[in-house]
Amino acid sequence: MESIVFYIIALIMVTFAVMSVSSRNIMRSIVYLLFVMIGLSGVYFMLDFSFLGAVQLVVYAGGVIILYITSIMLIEKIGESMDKPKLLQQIIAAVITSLGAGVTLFAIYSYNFNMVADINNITTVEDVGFALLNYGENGYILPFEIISMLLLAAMVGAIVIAKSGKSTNSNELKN
Amino acid sequence: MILGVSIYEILTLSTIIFFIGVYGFVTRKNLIGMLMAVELILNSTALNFVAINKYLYPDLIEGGIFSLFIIAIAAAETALALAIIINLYRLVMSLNTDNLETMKN
Amino acid sequence: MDSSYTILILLIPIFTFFLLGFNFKRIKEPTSGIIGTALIGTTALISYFTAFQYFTGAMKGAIVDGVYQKVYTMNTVWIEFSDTLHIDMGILIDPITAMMLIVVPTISLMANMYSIGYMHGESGYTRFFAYLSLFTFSMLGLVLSTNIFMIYIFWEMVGVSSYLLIGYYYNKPSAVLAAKKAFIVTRFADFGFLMGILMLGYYGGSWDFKVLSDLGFIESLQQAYGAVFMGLSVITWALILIFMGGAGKSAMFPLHIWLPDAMEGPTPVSALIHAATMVVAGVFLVARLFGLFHFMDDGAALTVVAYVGALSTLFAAIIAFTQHDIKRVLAFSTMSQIGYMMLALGVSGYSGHDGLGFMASMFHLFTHAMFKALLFLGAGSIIHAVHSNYMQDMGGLRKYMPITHITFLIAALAISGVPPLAGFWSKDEILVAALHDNTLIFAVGYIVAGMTAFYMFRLYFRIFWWNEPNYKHTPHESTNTMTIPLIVLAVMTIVSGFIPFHNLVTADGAHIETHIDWATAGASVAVGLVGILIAMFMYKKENTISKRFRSGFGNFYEAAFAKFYIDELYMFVTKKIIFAKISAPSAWFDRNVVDASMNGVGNGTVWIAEKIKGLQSGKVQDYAMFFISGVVVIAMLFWFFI
Amino acid sequence: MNLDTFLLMRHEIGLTIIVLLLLLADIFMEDKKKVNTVAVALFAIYTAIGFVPMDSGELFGGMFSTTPLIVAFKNILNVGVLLILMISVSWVNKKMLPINKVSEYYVLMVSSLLGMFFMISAGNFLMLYIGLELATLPVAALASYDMFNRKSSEAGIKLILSAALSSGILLFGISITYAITGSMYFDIIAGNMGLSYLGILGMVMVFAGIAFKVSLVPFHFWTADVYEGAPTPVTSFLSVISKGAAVFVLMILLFKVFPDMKGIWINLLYGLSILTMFVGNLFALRQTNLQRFMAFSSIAQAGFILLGFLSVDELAVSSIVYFIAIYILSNIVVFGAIQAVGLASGKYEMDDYTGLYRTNPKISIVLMLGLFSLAGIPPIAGFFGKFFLYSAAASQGYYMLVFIAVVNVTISLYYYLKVIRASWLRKSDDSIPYFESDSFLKAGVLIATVGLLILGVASPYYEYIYSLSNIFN
Amino acid sequence: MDILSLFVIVPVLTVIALMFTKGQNNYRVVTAIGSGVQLIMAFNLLYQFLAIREAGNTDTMVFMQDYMWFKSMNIHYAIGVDGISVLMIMLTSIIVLAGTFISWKVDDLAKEFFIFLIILAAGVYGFFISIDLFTMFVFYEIAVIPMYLLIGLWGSGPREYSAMKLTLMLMGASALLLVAIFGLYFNSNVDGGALTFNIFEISQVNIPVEAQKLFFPLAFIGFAVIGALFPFHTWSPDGHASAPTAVSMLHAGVLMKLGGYGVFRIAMFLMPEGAHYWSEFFMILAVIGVAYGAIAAVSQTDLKYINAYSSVSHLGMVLLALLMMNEVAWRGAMLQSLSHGFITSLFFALIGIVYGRTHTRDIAKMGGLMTIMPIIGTLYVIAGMANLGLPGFSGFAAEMNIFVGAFQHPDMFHRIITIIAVSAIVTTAVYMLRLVGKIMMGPVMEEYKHLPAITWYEKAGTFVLVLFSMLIGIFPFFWSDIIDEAIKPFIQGILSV
Repeated sequence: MESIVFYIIALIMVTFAVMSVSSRNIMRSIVYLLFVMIGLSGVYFMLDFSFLGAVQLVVYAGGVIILYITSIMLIEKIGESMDKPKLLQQIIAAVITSLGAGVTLFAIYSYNFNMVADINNITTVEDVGFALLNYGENGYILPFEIISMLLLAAMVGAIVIAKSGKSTNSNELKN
Repeated sequence: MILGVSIYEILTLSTIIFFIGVYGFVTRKNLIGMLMAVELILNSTALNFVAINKYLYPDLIEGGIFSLFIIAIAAAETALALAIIINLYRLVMSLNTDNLETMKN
Repeated sequence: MDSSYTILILLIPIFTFFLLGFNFKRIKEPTSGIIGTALIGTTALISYFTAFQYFTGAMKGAIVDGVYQKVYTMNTVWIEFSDTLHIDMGILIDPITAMMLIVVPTISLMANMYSIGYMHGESGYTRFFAYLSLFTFSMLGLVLSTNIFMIYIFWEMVGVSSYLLIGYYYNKPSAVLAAKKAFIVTRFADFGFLMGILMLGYYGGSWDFKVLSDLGFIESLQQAYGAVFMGLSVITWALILIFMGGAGKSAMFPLHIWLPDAMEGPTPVSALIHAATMVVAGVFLVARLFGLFHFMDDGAALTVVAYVGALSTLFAAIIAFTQHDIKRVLAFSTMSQIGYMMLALGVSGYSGHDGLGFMASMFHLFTHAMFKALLFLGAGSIIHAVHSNYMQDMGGLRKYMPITHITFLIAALAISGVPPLAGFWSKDEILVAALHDNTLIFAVGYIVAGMTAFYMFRLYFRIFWWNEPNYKHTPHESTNTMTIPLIVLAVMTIVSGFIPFHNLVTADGAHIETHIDWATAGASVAVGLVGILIAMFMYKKENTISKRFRSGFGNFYEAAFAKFYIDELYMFVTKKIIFAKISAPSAWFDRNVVDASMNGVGNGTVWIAEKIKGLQSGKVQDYAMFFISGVVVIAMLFWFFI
Repeated sequence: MNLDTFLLMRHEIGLTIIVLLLLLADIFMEDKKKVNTVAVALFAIYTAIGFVPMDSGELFGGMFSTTPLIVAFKNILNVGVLLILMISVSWVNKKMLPINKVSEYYVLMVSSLLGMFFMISAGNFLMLYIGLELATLPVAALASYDMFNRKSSEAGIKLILSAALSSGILLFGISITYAITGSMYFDIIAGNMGLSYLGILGMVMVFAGIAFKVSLVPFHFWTADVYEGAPTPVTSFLSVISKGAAVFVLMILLFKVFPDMKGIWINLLYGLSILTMFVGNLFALRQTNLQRFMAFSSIAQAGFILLGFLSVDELAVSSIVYFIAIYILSNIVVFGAIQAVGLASGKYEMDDYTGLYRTNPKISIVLMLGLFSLAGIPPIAGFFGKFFLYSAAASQGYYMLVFIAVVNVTISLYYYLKVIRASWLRKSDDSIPYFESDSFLKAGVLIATVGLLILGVASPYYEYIYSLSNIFN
Repeated sequence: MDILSLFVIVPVLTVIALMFTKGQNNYRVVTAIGSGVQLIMAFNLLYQFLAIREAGNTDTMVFMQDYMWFKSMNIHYAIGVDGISVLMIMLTSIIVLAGTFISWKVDDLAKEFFIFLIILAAGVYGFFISIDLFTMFVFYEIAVIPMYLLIGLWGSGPREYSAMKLTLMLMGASALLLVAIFGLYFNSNVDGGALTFNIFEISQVNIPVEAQKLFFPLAFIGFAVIGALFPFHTWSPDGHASAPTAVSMLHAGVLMKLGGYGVFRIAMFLMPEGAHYWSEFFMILAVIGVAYGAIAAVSQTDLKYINAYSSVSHLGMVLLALLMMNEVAWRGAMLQSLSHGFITSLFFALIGIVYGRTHTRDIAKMGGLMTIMPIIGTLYVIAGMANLGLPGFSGFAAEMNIFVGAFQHPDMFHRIITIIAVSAIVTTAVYMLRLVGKIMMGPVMEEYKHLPAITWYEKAGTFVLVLFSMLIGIFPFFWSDIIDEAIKPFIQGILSV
């Protein structure tokens, strides 16, 4: 039963992923991407990692996708369809990516994973929180702190880039 | 872990999504489109971590935490990238990558 | 008596050279000429003294048991290659050296003195005397050498002096060419010489003349080396190569081509270098190594010498018939006479009466030096007077230039072998020696004797009789500085035939008995007289006999006039083959193949760089494609390592 | 955990403080021009403190580790960044002061350095990844910092997109190592990878992720475009600091994390070093824009660095670290000169440098020394750096590779000489007129130049690094 | 301070002094003083060397100094000299001084010119005093690089191209050399000792024959390229043609000697088996260089090209002699190095002097200069004569040693090689006389009638070279004694194989 659900989700994800990267309408593309993300959070839920599933939903459905849409609206080209890539490029890309996928899958299947038959391994928020705030072995407080620096830096960067400064010299535009 | 589904299936899924992302990255002629392909790539790896964690090494939640960080960083990255894209758009009035070839060879 | 004063023979000329050479702007005419003459005169005196001491036995070790020895008055190692192989610098005196010590300074002194007047008004007056001193130094060094490498060294120096003197009128292209030609041709010959020296050194183990002329040593060499190539031993081949050097300097066929052109130099130079001294260096060299030449492989190398000499003498005589430039006639005459000397050496035995050829050759060398220098100086005097080298511009000069006329006549008679002049005695000995040894060579020598008389008197009559052309300036006799040498040499020409050479200069140093073989002598005098008479018949008065003869010989005449096209052959080989087919292609090859391939490496790199520039397309997508393919390909590649 | 051990993170703490202080300065200081001085001064103090000796140790359960070598390396990077900040000042003043983006520049650069430090000190893939991202993202912002310059924006977007892809691949690789070994701690992974198809794929993916930052062929394509478009100080930061840190990380990864795959990555490095040197050099040959030219030059240099890896011993470590130190100085000298000329005249093309020596001799001399150092001409330090790299390769018998490398040096000499040719050999009527740079820039370039002249000939520095280089136990 | 390091320090000090000098005249005075001091030092060294030998010191190398440099790799700054190095240093100092005088009138960027010239000299000195491979290599490159700027900046004709080609080819050669040095270094512990770059320590080690076979050609070519080994000589004509006078002098006179010296001191000495294994192959290349350089010189029309090809020929002789591997030939090689140094730099000085007046180097466009400039003309003839091996000049003594040495091998191969080499004396005569005949002799050309006479500094520069060429030519035994003694320890190694 679970497996069937998984396969359905997987099918949906793959389909929407393909549509997302091939649709020529950028808005639709974003929506397809959203479906993939939701599907992914579904997988997380199925893997008994509901916290991550929730995060995935919140961050992507609630954050990133909105960010994209906002950006596109800023650019005011919602309806415009994207240029179609050249056929040759598509073919080469398809060949290379399928080769890559094939190679990766071959590698995966050739490896004999030692699966642990632990069915009821539910990761709770508590577990996550404990791990994140632990500063010993397998504790993640340091990365957790650093990521704040990262977000700060990204924020500063994004702001400084996006905020419109006044150019003193219009000639510089030409460079 | 999902009953009846082995690690291989999940890894297959993530691999496929990953390479779909790569395909998108390679074929998209629109900057935002490429960025979305990147999202696919990053998310597929996040799925990898979680699946491996759950199926193979469930004692610790290293993979799960890792996925969390991936999501956070991907978001930051997206924000920054979009900022740059917007700035670029202001200069070029286009998102088409064909307009990004002033520097080559 | 201590003989170390002999070093002065070398030091004074080189000092003169530096004195004049370094101050050639400050010392003016005629001071430099006088200085040069005076110093060379001093050298000459010391040389005479040395020769006198040697021949009288006053020099320590000069005569042992009545045999003249090789005396080293000094010898010091200059470059040492091994214990036995080293280049020494020293002074060797033996009969032929002593003889040369008379010839060289005498002629040099005469040339110097003559030049004081002859070179009057030339821009490089001092330079000329400096060069002359350099030449004298080199030539004396050559004859005094104690080992063959030292000879080679001075051989080269002589070559350079000759080059400088031929090219004395360096603004004249023909002089420059002639100088160049002389140097290069002799240099080519020296290549053989050097190889010969190297072979001799390697296989013989010594370069020292005392060793090389030691009969026991020669015997051991003869036994040590069998035939290696064309039936001859390495030593013989070495000697042939050494003879090649000698042939080059002595203008033997086919290396003679430089000599006629060398007449571009001032006439005293022609007299000194290209008639009397330098050109006999080859003869001297063979004489110096006579023991080796004679004993190795039963004189195989000597046979070569004989035939080359015979060929040259005939060849030159034929050409001399046809030339109009009086200096060229004399040049070919010189070549012919040197051929005589070579021939004489070639037919000579080693000791006793068999060694007559050697003695005769040296004798002829001596006498020839005197009369040939006289002829050249006379020619110089004539040229000075009429401002032309060509006999067409001459005639009837006997009235204007009596001294020149008489001295020239004496010399011409001497070279024609008319007794009792010097040439008669030496030439006679040569013919006797040749008759003893080889009839063919004798025949050549005999014929050439007649031919010599003919062409010399052709010259004589054409210059001093014939009809007077219209001289622009009336010719007049030359100044005293020029006529005195003529007279001195004329006297020498008359008396030198009576020097008892057989007592002084022989191959083994011992006395030999000679007597005039009147059968041969009479025949040779007869043929000489016939030659003279024919010449008189043809050239005493202006007539057309010679023209008719000329047309009678037709192509042969043309060929002889063109020196049998040997020059053209050389020119063809050098210009058309060496320059055009080797050198220019080499230069081209260097630029367009070697260099181009080096450049090609660079250009190829740039070309590749240009071809691959498209990879960096400026598209992030393409970059990503490479990225992914890179990962996939690398991973797959290394799967093979498992 | 107490304060002493916490101070093992002295460098990182210092950087964090600087970031915060700079943000405060931005808020409270009216005269933005002074922010420059503050930033440089703060960083200088911090750099000086960094030289205080420090023990090795681990923090946060192995997440963070430090050794004297790492400290030394961080100090090298500190000095490099300090010099870059010094040569940035005039650019910031001229271009960024009018649009009021002064302090952010320093914040971003320092945060990026912070990311690198975490990356270097990482004991866990997560730290590595976060450090990598922290190092990359601010640089992407910096690359597009010159926001009215289209090239700058292009550079930024190309950098961030390529970086995202590469970090995706890196992550995939990490997930594979995680799948095989069950941990993300380096010491656990080490020796547990074994040899399998999957393991190799994972290793190659991780390698590619780092190689991207090192600009190894075929992961180098972004380099040229980004270097060309980015503002000069940012380019110099990218080319030396960013690359240097990445090389160090690559070294730690290969030597300490994947030692059991040595047989594979040795060959990989062998091949890639040849490829990288040739591609870098061949592309550099035909460049005319100096920044782009330097990009390919730096790719080629990365190829040389790989030679050092091959011996996998102390010599390898010391030669790499030493080379990076010298490479940093050389590149800073060159970029300093480019920056000075670019600011004074707005010219970045090689031809514009024609006759530079006659108008600006000092900058030409400095430029020449820098380029000679890059080309590896003694007695300038670059030669010694390269020499030890070759030694490392040769010590394992890779003579052929050394030969190829030296042939590449010859090729590289050609294009370095092209710049010198323009500035020294040629005359021009409209060469760049005499200009005077500001004192920060002068001082920065001068220090770097003096460093170049001293560091090679004076051996103690190398010996010091060598004494720290035992990382194999 | 040790007597040898001064040879590096004094030039460096000169450079520093130059940096702080102002004024056109002061530059050259400072340089002249600096190079004068070097000359004095060189002769002092020669004197001290002879004195120490006189006192019975028979060490291979004297005045040795050894400072640890990079301890971890056992790199030393190790210096020392034997007779050959002393002579080479003397040659260098003379040519540097002569070059300074010849460059008296350099006006464009004179300061820089002299600085680079002196740096070059410092590199050369350093090379000659080094007995550590690393040190040697460092100095080698220091000597090569200033050439680029010297030719490129002060040269003529296609100077940029020539300078680039020269630099790249020499650097490419040093690539091979570097590999060989590594090969020696990493094989220097096969007998159980420590890895070392020291030449004498390596010479004690039995480097495996296979390694020698591999690295000998690398070391040989590495050095021989700068010694103009065919077919890697093509940088030389172009480089010479474009170089300013003093640089041509230094280059042909000193820098190209690095090749023969290096081959002798490193390739031959450290890898005797390799030398024997490869000798015939390289002998063929060397003899091609000898013959071909001379032949190619015959049809050149540019003064400098003629001389450059002549150098190819003469230096081919050096390499050939080295490959003959016997004492006489080696002595000849060393003498030839010295001799060629003096003669060729004299030649280039004269070419510079002529070119400075006529502004052409095309021999077809010149003629009769002897009449106008008798001293220069005479010097030119002297140089020509010296070049074609006239006795009394150094070339003769050198070539005779080489020929006699080359003749010591009685097999057919060596014989043929020797004959070809000897034949070059004829070809040399051909091009030298052609050259002298064309430009110095012949009719006076109208446009050159008023060319100025030789100046004092030109005299100073050229006379000293003539003097030394004659000193070697007339007293070869003095020099060959010094050389013989130095060669002995080296020849023993190669003969014992």
